[in-house]
Amino acid sequence: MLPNFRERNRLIFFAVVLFAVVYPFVFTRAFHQHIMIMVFMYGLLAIAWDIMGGYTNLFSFGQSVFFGIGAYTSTILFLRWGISPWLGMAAGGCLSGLLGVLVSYPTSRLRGHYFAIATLAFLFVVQTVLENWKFVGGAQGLTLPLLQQSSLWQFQFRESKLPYYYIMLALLASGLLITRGVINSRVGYYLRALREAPEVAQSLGVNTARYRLIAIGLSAFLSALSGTFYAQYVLYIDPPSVISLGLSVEVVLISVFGGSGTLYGPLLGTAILIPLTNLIRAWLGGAGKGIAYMVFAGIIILICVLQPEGIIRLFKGPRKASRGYR
Amino acid sequence: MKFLQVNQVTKRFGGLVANDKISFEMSGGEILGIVGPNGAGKTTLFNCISGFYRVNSGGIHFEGRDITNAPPYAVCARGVARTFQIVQNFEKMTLVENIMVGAFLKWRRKGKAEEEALEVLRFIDLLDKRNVVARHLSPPEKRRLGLGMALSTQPKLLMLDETMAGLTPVEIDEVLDLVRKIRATGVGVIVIEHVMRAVMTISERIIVLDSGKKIAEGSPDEIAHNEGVIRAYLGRSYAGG
Amino acid sequence: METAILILQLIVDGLLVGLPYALIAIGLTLIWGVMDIINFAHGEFLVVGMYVGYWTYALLGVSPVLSLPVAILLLGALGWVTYRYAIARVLKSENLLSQIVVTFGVSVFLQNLFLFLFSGDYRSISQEPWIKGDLMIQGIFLSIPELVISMISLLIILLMHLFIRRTNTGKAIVATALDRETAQLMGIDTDRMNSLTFTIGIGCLGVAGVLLPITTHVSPYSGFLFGVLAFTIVALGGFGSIIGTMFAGIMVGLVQSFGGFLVAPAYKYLCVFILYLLILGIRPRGLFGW
Amino acid sequence: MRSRWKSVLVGGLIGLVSVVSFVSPGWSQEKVIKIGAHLPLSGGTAPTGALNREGIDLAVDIINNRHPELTLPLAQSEGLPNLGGAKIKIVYADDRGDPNVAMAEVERLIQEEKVVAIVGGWESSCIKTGSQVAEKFKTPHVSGAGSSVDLTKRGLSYYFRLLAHSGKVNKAYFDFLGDMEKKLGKKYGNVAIAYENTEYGSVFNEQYEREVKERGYKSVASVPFYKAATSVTSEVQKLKAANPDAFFQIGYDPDAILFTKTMRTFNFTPTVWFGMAGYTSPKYIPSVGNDGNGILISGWFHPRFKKPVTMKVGELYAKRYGKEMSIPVALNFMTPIVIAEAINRAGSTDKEAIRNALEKTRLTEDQSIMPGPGIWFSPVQNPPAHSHDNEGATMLVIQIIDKKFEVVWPEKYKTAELIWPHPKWSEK
Repeated sequence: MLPNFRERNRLIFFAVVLFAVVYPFVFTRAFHQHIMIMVFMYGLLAIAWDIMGGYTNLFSFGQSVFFGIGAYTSTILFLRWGISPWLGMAAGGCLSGLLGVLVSYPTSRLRGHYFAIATLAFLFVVQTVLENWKFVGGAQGLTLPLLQQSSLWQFQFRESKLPYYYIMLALLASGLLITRGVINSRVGYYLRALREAPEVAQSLGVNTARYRLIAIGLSAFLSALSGTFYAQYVLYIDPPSVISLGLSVEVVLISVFGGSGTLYGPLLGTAILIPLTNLIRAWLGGAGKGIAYMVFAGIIILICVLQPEGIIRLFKGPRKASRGYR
Repeated sequence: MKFLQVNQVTKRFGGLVANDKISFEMSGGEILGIVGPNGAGKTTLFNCISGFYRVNSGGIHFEGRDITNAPPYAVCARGVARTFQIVQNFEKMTLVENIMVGAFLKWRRKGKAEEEALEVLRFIDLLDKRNVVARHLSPPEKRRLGLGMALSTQPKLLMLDETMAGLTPVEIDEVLDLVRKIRATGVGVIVIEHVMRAVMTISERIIVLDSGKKIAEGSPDEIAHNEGVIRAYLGRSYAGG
Repeated sequence: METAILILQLIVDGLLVGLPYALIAIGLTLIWGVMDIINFAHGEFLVVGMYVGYWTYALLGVSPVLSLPVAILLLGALGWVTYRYAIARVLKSENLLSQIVVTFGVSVFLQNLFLFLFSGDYRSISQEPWIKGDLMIQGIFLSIPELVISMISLLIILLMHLFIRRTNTGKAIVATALDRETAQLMGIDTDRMNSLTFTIGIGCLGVAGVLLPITTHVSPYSGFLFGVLAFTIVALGGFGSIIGTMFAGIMVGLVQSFGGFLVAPAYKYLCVFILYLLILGIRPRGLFGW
Repeated sequence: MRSRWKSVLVGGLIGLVSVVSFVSPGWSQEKVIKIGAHLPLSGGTAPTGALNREGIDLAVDIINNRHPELTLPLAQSEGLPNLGGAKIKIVYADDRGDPNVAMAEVERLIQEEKVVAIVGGWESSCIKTGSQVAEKFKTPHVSGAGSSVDLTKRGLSYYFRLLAHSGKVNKAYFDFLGDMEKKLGKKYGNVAIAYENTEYGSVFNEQYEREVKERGYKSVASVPFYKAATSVTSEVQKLKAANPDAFFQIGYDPDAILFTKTMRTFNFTPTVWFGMAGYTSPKYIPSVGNDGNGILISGWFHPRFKKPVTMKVGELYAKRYGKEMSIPVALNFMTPIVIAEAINRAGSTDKEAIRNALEKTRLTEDQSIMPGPGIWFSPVQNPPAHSHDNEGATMLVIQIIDKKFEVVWPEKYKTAELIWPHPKWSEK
């Protein structure tokens, strides 16, 4: 039974990649392209969150802080010193990773809900500081100037969304490959080990504190990439829209809905939820009073109660291993 | 220099003194048994050596290097591996993955680590269940897996915490053979055990602990006839006769 | 003399803010202590109480105090239903993430249900018939509604403390919180304890909820800030300890009041969260937790 | 059995997603000119969004049908005469008061609904992203709200604003204060401000600080506060300790109400109390009752201010919605009229033609319900000068007297006598 199960997965994987590449030529309408770009952006965020939440049980609400640091770093470097957003993206990633590690070090020893609440407090602190820090535009936010013509180096395109589409797709793909590489390497095994039984892992030579920080650093780095993309895509960032609990929580929902602690779970979650919310908002939003989000929440509760492991488990098929012990 | 030197190790939990100035030494490749009634401080001593507890006073040296209060992963990296009294494996991972976590200490690449892991599984006779998820193992198999995980870090000293508890006589003999096989590869072993028959047959030397103090040390025969030991185990009245 | 009054005023402000915070956090501390579940919908359940209080005033023209029993029963029932149909099933799955997400789903659902039923309006009780007016004692300014709410909060907290410490059910709840397996061995039906804790925990939100619209406004989004503050108070006070939560609530109130005045009003909540992060670094188990 | 049921659920979910995304709402093509409007129809400012919508609907009714008694453009005719009586149709989109939702919704209106122009937006941050997208797709965007100066300082060529920006709002306050100081021969030197810590509030504060510096006042306290805070006790304590002569408070109705209640508790009474935004919302006076008396508001509009066309439109609104016209209704009311007039003058629905027509718009005082000499736009200039800002926009100073809004300044439009200084809490 085992071999064709892996065949089926590879087939699905290629079908998805093909669909993603061809999609903008089939759906030429900007609104549909916008939805897919959001799917990719949230996809990268969900994967990044899952490295911490799914693989290391460090459930965090801080994802939008890393996203925000990415957005703000590249924007300020571009506005104040004219540095290309690409370099800004890299710098934002490293800064976000560094900050993630520095701040998480004391709190990463904490378990479960303590760590979650600490990240909530951390999110609130960063948002309040940004709102009152004039250098970064304070509450007024930062507006990126509209360039006259598109330019890759300045990361801004006027006519169509295609460049944005493929850049975000590339970022998502690289995020996926990096994560897959890490998960299947020594680090991945150590993370899964320290998730289940930290003491046992320590007794086998795993420096649990260091590997938690590696997971946090990587997660922060990938989230910052999405942040820079968002800044260049919307050309206006202010604290509430970039560093908000709403964004953090949306990422958590997507990842858990799809199935956390797996590689493709978060992606599946994004592929279902992001189009759904956008369509419901476009369809009912105009007339409805937030019905869209009520439907969204209802589905989440249903999924949690029916399928606590997340949707992806539905497609995993029978348990990989046979039951050795009767 | 000595293989393992433990001198004047003291560990207090608030008022309770779990280990009171315990000292002993080990030369390489030896099987040392540690026995004593419940609450004598055996597992505490284990946790002090393996870095899970911080020692209040005294020192621990392994192969001449000071490992007092070193973090557990550093102690393991030095070559001191341990199993746990309450067996804990990585439930959601397969057997080979469980062993690989330890193997990664010596071999960075995934391929080499997997190879070594399969080797260890053959050694502990669980190779056929390599892709089984640890949760589905029987208790004795889980304990053997625990042993395998400790072995996979290629230790020079292996500390076994009640590996024989709750096993049938046949299973106990299997474990004893395993320990002898390990000993044959030059690895030093410390065994904490309640099953007197097992510890008596396997150990070359035995230390007896009672309420935190070392009350006796010697060969299994000396210990069996030692006044203090009997009193500690069987209570005041018996010792009189 | 001037600064003495000012300090006294800030202390009073801190208490008047801190005690209601503590009352809100009581339910959370019990639920968290007993079931190890983050109840993300805690803020939204409070908003249910606030709307009950507001609509009693707006539709019937009477003081929300009259709606106290209704609010407590309604919220208790809501808590029981949430536990029975959502939490209990997810608890069995031991999947930490689903346990967190399910209460979060409830919070988003409730928020948008309020929006659908009552629109995004900010509503507050302006002409409260009974509890109104202000006091001035030796230079200290007090608003009577805030005073009344704080006193009621204190009363309920002490009642809860006695319930937990003195009654059998209370002790059973504590036992379940301390060690679920042993509690089961002692013949305690831990599932009933769970649903009881949820019912009581959410029920006592009714008390705070009903009275709050007198001093502040209620909107579908009011739950967020109260929720986050309650999390912090419980994490600071240590899980499951009623008295610990009370002191933590008062401390948060004082930090908000002094921080707001001495540092800057914009940073009043910031001071609370920075304090929390500092204490967490030193004593992860919280100040009074058991 | 259970797992089969679950895959059916998910299959159904994916099916729903794919079907829905291809069905695009297309209406039959009778003579209709579609204009898009993005407003906060859900979220925190939903009630104000709904009021905006009522104003726009009323304006469209006036354009599409004959209203001989009104001097507004296109009121006499049915629809747009130069385009064969084509009717205006508004397509609403809910931006939830969230800038990046506004961006997506405006794009959807332009690309999907194929609207020829965009009106609306309430929060400055939503208008900022909405107008940026409109600029990208070369679609005229006319906003009646959004007082932040930044909106017209970006040199955009497709964005037009009717509202006097917060620079003019502040100027009106200080002009009024200057008049009072001359009339009473007293100096109110110490000023303080409490502003909502958002884009709207901090831009307002910047203008305020510039006016204070230029006119030589002394700012004794500047207190940003957390929007929709649960309590403003420490804010009021800080302000009371500073003891200002003139106090400015900028924030939406929840904070306006909270500040009023807390100031009453701590018996804090500045000589002059200026309020913004929240104080004009219909929720404010019912919530605070007499406590609001004496507050001065720099308003863009007042339903009963002495202008014939405004009074008549006020009656029309009252007949249709059964309540008095409020500021959120009036602000975006003129936007569809300005666009329709431009389209009619351009004689075409080509976006570029509409843009050029808007640049040459010249409405007289009687052709607009807003105060001031009429509506015409400054040319596109590079920042910091303002592009497409309504030069004709002026402010009124309104005071809450006996729980009603009365115009007290400028003298020309006065509807009641000014109360001075701000009454003690005991007297209210």
